[in-house]
Amino acid sequence: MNELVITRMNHLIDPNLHIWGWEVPVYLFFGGLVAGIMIISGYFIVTHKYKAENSALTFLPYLGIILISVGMGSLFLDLEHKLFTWRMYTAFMWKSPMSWGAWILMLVYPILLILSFIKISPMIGALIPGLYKISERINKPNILKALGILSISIGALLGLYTGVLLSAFGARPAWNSAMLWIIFLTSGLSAAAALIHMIAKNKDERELLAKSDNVLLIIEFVLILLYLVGLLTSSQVSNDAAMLLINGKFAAIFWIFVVGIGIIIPLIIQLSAVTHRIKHTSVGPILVLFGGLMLRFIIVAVGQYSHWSSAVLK
Amino acid sequence: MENEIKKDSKSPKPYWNPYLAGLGLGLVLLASFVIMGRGLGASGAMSSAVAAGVSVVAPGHAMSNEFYKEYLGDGTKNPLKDWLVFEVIGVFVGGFLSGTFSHRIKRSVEKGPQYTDKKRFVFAFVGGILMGFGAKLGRGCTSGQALTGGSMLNLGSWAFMLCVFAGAYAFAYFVRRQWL
Amino acid sequence: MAINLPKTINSKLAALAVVLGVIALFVGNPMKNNAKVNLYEISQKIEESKSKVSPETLAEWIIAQKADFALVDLRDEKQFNEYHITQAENIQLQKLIKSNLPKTQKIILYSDNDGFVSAQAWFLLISKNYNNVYVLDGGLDKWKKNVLFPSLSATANSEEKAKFEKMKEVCKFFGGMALGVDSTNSGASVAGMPKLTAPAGGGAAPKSGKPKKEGC
Amino acid sequence: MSPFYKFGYFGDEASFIIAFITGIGFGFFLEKGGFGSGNKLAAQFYFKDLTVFKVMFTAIITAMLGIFFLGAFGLMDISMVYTTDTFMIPQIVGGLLLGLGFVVGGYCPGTSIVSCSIGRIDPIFYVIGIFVGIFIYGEVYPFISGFANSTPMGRITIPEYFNISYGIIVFLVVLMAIGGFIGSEWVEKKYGYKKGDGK
Repeated sequence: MNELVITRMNHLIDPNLHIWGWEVPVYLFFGGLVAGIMIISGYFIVTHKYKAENSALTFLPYLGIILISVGMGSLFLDLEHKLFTWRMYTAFMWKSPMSWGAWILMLVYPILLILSFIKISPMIGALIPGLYKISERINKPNILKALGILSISIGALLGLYTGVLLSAFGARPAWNSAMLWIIFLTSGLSAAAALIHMIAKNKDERELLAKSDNVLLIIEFVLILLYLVGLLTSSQVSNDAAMLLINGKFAAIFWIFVVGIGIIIPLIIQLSAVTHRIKHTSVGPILVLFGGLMLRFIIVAVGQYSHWSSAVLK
Repeated sequence: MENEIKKDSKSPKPYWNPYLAGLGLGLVLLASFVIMGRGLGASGAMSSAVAAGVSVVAPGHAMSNEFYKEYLGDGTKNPLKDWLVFEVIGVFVGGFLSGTFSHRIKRSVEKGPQYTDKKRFVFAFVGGILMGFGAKLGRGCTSGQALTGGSMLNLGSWAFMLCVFAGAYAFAYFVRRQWL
Repeated sequence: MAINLPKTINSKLAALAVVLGVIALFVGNPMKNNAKVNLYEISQKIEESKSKVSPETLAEWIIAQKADFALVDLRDEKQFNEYHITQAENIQLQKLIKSNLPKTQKIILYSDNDGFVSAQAWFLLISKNYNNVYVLDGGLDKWKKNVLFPSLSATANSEEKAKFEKMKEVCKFFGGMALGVDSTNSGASVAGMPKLTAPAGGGAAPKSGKPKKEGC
Repeated sequence: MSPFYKFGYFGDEASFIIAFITGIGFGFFLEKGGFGSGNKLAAQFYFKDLTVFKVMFTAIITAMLGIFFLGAFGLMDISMVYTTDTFMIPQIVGGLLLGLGFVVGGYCPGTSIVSCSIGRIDPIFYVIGIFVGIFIYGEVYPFISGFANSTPMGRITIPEYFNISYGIIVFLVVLMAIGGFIGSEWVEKKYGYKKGDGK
């Protein structure tokens, strides 16, 4: 990170503060979403819920592979030196979250692939009969348990890392908060829960995830408040960064699209849905997903707008 | 028990007593006056959207037109970052929430029984054009002029409101087949 | 129940509205004399000098019986009773913001001279959202010099002469008197103001109190 | 002292958040009142269902009494509340056009948004129509700006114009509205949908 800070973040050298466009937030969103999917799938395995008809283990691993690929693709678009991506893998620097990320992502693909073998959907099974054999081998209690725990932990790492990646930028006061990684993790989880809530056919699964999504949304909301409070009680530059979200350039979009449309309104809708006052619809989950995406966009934008020297902003 | 609720939830709940709905609406309007010092609106947001659209396609043309310029300002601010635009987003959300809890969310077309959907769409489109043009000439729509200006006892708003009702009643006969 | 309940609510609401309406009847005017000033707009108006009316123009308007403006004399009562321009009403500066001058009309302000007082009054009215407020250019002094007692300088060209001839008629209307050539200092050469008499030709009578309303 | 925004209690960004919340309230009550239904709105003009009139005038007198008394108690500076300037003739013409558009299209701009939000399809065409209408207006504005800005009267209210006390006008409007409500109940009983009409 140091080299980035010194060479790029110096406003005298690079006065353009907006370096990251849409690519990075999209990557962060899909990364978080897949992390959430992995954690939930792992939870389904560990608690033996996978035995019942569900989508968490039949459909989602495939979707996860697609989503993480989309995320990686957009990240790839953002890379300055696309041809040298492989160099990330030649060295492991334990201090660099980016190096972590590269290795975590290396583990995500195989795990998702193995998860998809636990339950073979008939359609794919008909195409590749050999898969049933693999499925049989995996479907042993010990292996499954290990797999579930592995999935949860790698998922959690993936979710954390997106936040840690941003927090490591000391020069960006809005990102330089220990709350960021847990916000991103919770947001990823709630987005994944919403996604399953939306597509699940099994009623119990849907209800369970709608309920957990509600809890996650509440936690996310509290975490966001804590994040802002944390920034406010910190140094002056962090204070300025928080004010960007509270009353500054990004306040309206943040409170309306992230908190309002992305958290509170879907929460209201889903709370009414789980208490059977209204039917389950896809509106709540879609709003949650939208809010998650907006959260990344705004955090990335705010971070790049905020600066270690408040004088630069003015 | 659950089945019973679900059965009920399929049929839309009745609309509120109009006077209570009006009271609620009036209180929202009053809150807007107290907090913001301005009333509600809708067509202004649409004008901002049109102005923004025109300025994206033809920036020079938009800035040379007095009407668009009013919404674009000096070009330093995004015209969509406007009070009414956010308010209209809220209207959409509020309508949706109310519709959700009253079980009225349904894909449908509003028209009289003897009318085809296609004809209805054409009429809706034409009506929209008239409405858009009239709203700009009258400096506001039913929410901006009649409701807001009406409660402020604004002279022009009352003249406008009377003309809206006059116009609608006068022409209602000619489009009766659309509705009845 | 679903039918009965709303009905009682309706009549209660109606009763409440009527009660509040009746109270409103006695409260009268809730407007307070606070104002928000759009400095930019005002500076623009000043820059465009859209805020002055020359005495000649005003004279023409009065003669033509244009009633679309209110003329306000800002001097004190004594001075007003001595002389004031026809149609003018007397509102002193401190009473100005409480007066109910119509916002639909042009308002023309004047006091003794170009005037500090007129400028102050102009600003007060503009701040109260009056849009068409004007100050009589040069105040009553210039009115006196140009309208009541017009004079012609010795070196005047034909155009100025023609103008003078016209002003002669105008000043008669207001009971003034055209001075001959060579009168260089009009204000000093004339002893006093014309007496307050109804202008010749049945011009508009001096108005009092309430401003005129435009027809509905 | 209100209006809060005009006294600088909060900034522009916060005002947008308030706009959003206000909008939610607006949309919510519009929908609750039945303004999301084109049939119900149009029924107004055939004396079948006078909900539009009732809701609108209840809202108007509520807000009107509200600001009147807030102003009277010195809690609010009414002159700081924004209202549009009056341009009499263009507004009359605009009102007539808008009335025509209302009965042809079935909505007004605000209600069309509400109607869209509960899944109706016709208001989508209507909203597109509004955009087109505004676009046409914008394009022809240079040619009609003379007319559009004719008969300017500035910011003027009914009490100011007729030079009658504000309170009297408030009282008269309340009386008129209550009279209108009683009248509309009667009209509905006579011409309105009977029970079992399916409306």
